[in-house]
Amino acid sequence: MKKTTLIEAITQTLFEEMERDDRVFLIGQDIGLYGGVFKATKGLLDRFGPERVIDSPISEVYIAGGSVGAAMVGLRPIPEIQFADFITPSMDQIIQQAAKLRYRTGGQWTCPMTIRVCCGGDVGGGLYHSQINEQWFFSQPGLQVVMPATPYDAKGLLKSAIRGEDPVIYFEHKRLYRWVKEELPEDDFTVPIGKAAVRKEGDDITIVSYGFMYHRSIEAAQALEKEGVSAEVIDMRTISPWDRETIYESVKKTSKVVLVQESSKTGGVMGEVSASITEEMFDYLDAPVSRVCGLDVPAIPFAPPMEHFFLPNAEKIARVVKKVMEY
Amino acid sequence: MKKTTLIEAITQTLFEEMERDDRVFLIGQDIGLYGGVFKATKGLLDRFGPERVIDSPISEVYIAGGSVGAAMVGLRPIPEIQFADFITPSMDQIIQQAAKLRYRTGGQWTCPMTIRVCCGGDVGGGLYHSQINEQWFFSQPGLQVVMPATPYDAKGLLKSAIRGEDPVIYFEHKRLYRWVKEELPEDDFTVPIGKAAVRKEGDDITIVSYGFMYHRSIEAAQALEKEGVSAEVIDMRTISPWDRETIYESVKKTSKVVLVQESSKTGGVMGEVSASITEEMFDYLDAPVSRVCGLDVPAIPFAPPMEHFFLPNAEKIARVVKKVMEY
Amino acid sequence: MPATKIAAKPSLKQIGLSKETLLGLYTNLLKTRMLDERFRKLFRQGRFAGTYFSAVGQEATTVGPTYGLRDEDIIAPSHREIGAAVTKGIPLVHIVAQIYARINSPDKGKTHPCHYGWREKGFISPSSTLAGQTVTGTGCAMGFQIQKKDNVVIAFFGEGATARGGWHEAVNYAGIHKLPIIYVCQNNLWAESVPAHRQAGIKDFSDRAKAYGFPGITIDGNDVVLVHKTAAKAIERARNGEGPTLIECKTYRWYGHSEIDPADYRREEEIIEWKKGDPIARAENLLLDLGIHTSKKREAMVEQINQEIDEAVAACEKEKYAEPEEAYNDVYSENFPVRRDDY
Amino acid sequence: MPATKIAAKPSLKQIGLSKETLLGLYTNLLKTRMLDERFRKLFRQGRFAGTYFSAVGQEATTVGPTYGLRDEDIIAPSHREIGAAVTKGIPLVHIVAQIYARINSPDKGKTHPCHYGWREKGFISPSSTLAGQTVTGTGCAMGFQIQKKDNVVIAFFGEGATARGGWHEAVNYAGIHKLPIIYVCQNNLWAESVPAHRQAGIKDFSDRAKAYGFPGITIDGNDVVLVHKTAAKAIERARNGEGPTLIECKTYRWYGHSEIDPADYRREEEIIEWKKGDPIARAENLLLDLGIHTSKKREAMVEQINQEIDEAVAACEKEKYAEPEEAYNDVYSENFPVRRDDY
Ligand SMILES: Cc1ncc(C[n+]2csc(CCOP(=O)(O)OP(=O)(O)O)c2C)c(N)n1
Ligand SMILES: Cc1ncc(C[n+]2csc(CCOP(=O)(O)OP(=O)(O)O)c2C)c(N)n1
Ligand SMILES: [Mg+2]
Ligand SMILES: [Mg+2]
Repeated sequence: MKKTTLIEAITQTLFEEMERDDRVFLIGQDIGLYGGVFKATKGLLDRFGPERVIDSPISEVYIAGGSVGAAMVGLRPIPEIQFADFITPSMDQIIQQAAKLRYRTGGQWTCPMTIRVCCGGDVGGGLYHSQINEQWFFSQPGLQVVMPATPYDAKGLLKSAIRGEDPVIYFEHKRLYRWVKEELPEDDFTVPIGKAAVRKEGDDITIVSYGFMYHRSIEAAQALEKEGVSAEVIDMRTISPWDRETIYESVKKTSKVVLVQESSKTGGVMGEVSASITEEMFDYLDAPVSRVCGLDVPAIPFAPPMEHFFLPNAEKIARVVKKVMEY
Repeated sequence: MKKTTLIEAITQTLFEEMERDDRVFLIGQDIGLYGGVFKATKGLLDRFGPERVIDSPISEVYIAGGSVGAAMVGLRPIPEIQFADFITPSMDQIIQQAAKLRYRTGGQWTCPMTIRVCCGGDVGGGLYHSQINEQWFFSQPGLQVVMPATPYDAKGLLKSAIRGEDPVIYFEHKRLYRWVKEELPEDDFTVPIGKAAVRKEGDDITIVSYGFMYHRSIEAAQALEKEGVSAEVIDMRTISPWDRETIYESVKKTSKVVLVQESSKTGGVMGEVSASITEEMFDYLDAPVSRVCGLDVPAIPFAPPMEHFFLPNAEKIARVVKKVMEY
Repeated sequence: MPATKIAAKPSLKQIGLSKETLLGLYTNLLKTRMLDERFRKLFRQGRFAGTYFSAVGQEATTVGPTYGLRDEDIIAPSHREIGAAVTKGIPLVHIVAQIYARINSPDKGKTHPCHYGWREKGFISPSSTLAGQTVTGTGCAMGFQIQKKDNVVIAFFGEGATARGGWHEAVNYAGIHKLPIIYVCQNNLWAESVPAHRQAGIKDFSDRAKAYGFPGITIDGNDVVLVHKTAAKAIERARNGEGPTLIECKTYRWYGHSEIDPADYRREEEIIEWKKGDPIARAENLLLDLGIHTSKKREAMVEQINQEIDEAVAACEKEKYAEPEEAYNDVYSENFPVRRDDY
Repeated sequence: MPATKIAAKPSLKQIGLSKETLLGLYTNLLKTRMLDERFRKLFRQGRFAGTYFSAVGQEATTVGPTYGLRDEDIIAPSHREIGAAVTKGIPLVHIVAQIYARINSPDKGKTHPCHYGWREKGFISPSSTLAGQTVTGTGCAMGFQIQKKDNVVIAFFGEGATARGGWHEAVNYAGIHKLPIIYVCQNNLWAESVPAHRQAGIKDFSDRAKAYGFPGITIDGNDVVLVHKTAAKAIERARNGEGPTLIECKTYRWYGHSEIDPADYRREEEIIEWKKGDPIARAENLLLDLGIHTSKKREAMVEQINQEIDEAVAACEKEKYAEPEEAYNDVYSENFPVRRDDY
């Protein structure tokens, strides 16, 4: 059977969901005629017309906030932010409107919308085309945040997001768009929001990550296997609300944890994961919960040597795992 | 000697620094004629004129971003964001410009500016007049973030921020404006950015917090003292870059830690503090690092019973401390 | 209430509105004014928490556009739209309950006073971020357009809020797509303590529409007939797919920005001058001149409204606040419980 | 290069610019064009990483306003201002080094191609957030005003960027305070794949100035003389404290949005039509007609520029990237070391 790339899985899903539910529409820069800067929305304008595939002006505030309004009157908007670096102007609408709408109206109004955000480094994007910024949304109750690492999850999570009743930030790591491929079932399927996946079982140590870093983690785990270290690898998939149970179960088994995150260390998602593990699973821990993260610098620098230095990779992960194993 | 409130300390400092250095100027909503919605800038327009005390339009993007530009040509702007709830529109300029200016220009340009942000709950402000949102800035290298809990620190940190060479987010907790008072030295003094304060020594457990929560923590510690628990209380003062040394020293002594934070738990500053302690001080820990935080809901609700339920207080802190002590 | 007499007696035909409409507008004006003054009094008595933003003096700018809208049409308000809340038909007891933050408020006490909202009547409970609802309201209009409905949105905001970037992005978008929305700028000359000329380099805020390619018009915002007719025309345009209109209503708030603001940044004469143009008195005199109203009828109306307000206030004062645990509700849809800690 | 001949021969006096200025403008145009075409070629050869945003076809809109500025005046650019970089006097080797992200680039390779910046010449290394420098650039102008300096700022942006909220907030502020800034909108009819009429409900983007109370003017952006003279007048106004001007230059980018964009969303005829109005050829013909230029001189100039470019490219290709650890520098001032982990 034909293998589907992560970006193809996204395009397929948009087709299917727009076909299924005419409340679904897209709005974003260059998503129509151009089919998106990475071609994720290719063909959709032709199929669904300019009223459901809207090429917006360069107005990130409106792309996010206008979608909130459309959701309020019964639609299912899928706004696209072209690069996560340009989501900062949308923060006001995402944080103050989307995340708080249900709450501030006492549940009268809801905001079922899926903000697609293209993100991530290792693509030579430099300071302003490599950001993720997931931690801002992670720390905002009322929002859900997902980041698929595989085509299957890309499709399944996107369907769940579109069909759900809550605002979801759906991060698409551009490094993965065409790099990961797999066969997908013909039938309709979803992947539930809020559930992590144990991708590889192991007994000695648990490695937790998401998105691009999941792939670096599994590479590390495979290398470690040869050196006799049996690592369990968990892909969080959903960043918020995150799946404590699955991670805790693994910790019970391995008693050792390494957390991997592409974004800068300080204030990142894995800080919370680590803190929660310590708080709730202290008795099970045999070694300090350790993290491998992006550098604590303002963003991913452009020149290739600096970019690679910034990013976690399999070697760095393996080194930290071994340090923890030796603890 | 006369006691100075926290807000008076701020006003005094602005006077002194504007007197000392004519590169310093203020820009913000209602800061001139009106003297600020809490009167923090009272009298400054009269003294320094409308070119150095600028009543801005309702333009949070410009207040922050225009200040970056002014800093680039040699000034020392002190923009004010009237409520932290309204800093979301400024995020783009703070994150993409202020925090990255030095980095992206290879050090050619710097951004010495101090963004004063009025923040915090327990004042009946509801969803949109109680926010802090410090975690967003905490997770952005290139920014410095401070939050004084005392008039002395309010003055000393503000001076350091204004005189420094980096962009600083200076959080003023409105609950503390008129509540805390103390005598201040006549002479010029500063409090260094990046240094925490051990406010109360203790042997049994370390309580770490900042801002308004420092006061709730010390209340708890005093109550605990009577029950025979000797708590060391640390006021972080600077949130970024945070003072790991001081906290680690205390952990070495007490081996038990409770972290207190007003903002929602998930993704908050104390997650990082906890994770770092675990990562670097694991051997010293006798109990799980535990947190007392605001609820994981979209913001502080308005009705008084819900607001109080949201916020950590001395009783909640004491209960968690005792739980950790019994561990 | 003082009022300026109009020289020549007008006729209903000249006015171009039915008796019923004129009385409807007037009733809503009066009700809004009385409710607003009552809230001010109750706030001073410490009967509810938080703060209160009075719109006394500005009633015609919110009642005028709102009167006659359909239930499914949407109001995207800011903080000074009590007149729109009353006119759109949010039950009085909900309005009072919102101010009192009681459990019987549609928001269950979650958000702060003057943030009225009731979905049944298409009234958005606003965020406090100025022009926030200009953006989401424009999105509602985009939604109506996509759904091919002939509903409209009225987005209200102060002149100060037009300086916000989000305002620009939304209004620009509406201009491109000819969305069914009416932007009503309540220009009360001040944004808190900052005068309009420090908010923009223009005199008439309707000039902003020139940047977006749709009509902008500046009118006397204290003339409820003019406001209603101007808005009605814009609403018709919008329903017909002809796009948005920006209506700037020049008006004035009589009191402080909120009840804790002494508003001493304004000259006394300015206030006196504007009070002379009281929109309620003007409407009343018009009705008297038209012979469709009498001072006796007025007394009866006042009495009746007072009674309604008394009852609503009494009902709300008896109500409880929601239980503290209510704070955990309305975060996500059912399947996603909130993380809880037991402290 | 093709060119349209002008009927009647003009005189220097009619033009109203000195021979020196005309030659200066022309030299910068030519240099910009040649450098830009070289970068396109080098990119296709894979000689540098990232991407490249060509401004071929738009040179007059950036060279014109920049020519004659003082070193302390500031350019707040976007991504298509190679012409301003060349004209403001960033050394060629710095420009090339920036594109190559080498250690000898002023940014040490930290930010991505086409983000030129050199403080000595008042050229801001931009963020990629569109209209970002409209905001910070306006702040620079505010700084000059506070310092009572008579320097000016020129902020460049595409027509697409004017839809951004930050753009509005900045320009509105400049209007209130009459800041010394010139806003130059390079309207090249497209924002990536989206045509101008989907970016705004207006035809002339200079109409946006009407919302802010200062002059806006739309001109032929491929006529370097007109662009330079219009900008010079605006610069003088600004230096005299008379406030900002918005100049919309209608122009066209010949190639894709970036070098990886086939730009197949545009009609072939549109491209051909615009190429006929090539700003370099037009300037050249003018100079020939004025008798201050010859094709022989041109050849010499081309040769000389080519040689300069060759040298700069050779120098940069020999240079190294900064060491990986350079990533840790320039985060804070000296006293604040970055948190490091040893993985
Ligand atoms: C984004 C944002 N910034 C600041 C505030 C604080 N604030 C509340 S009302 C107000 C003045 C509003 O002026 P205007 O828009 O003219 O409305 P008015 O109060 O005059 O009705 C300000 C600054 C806010 N609510 N939102
Ligand atoms: C805030 C923001 N949103 C989106 C982008 C991605 N982007 C880069 S250039 C561009 C089009 C810009 O159009 P215009 O302003 O007309 O300039 P031009 O490219 O035509 O010179 C877009 C959408 C960006 N850089 N910044
Ligand atoms: Mg106003
Ligand atoms: Mg363009």
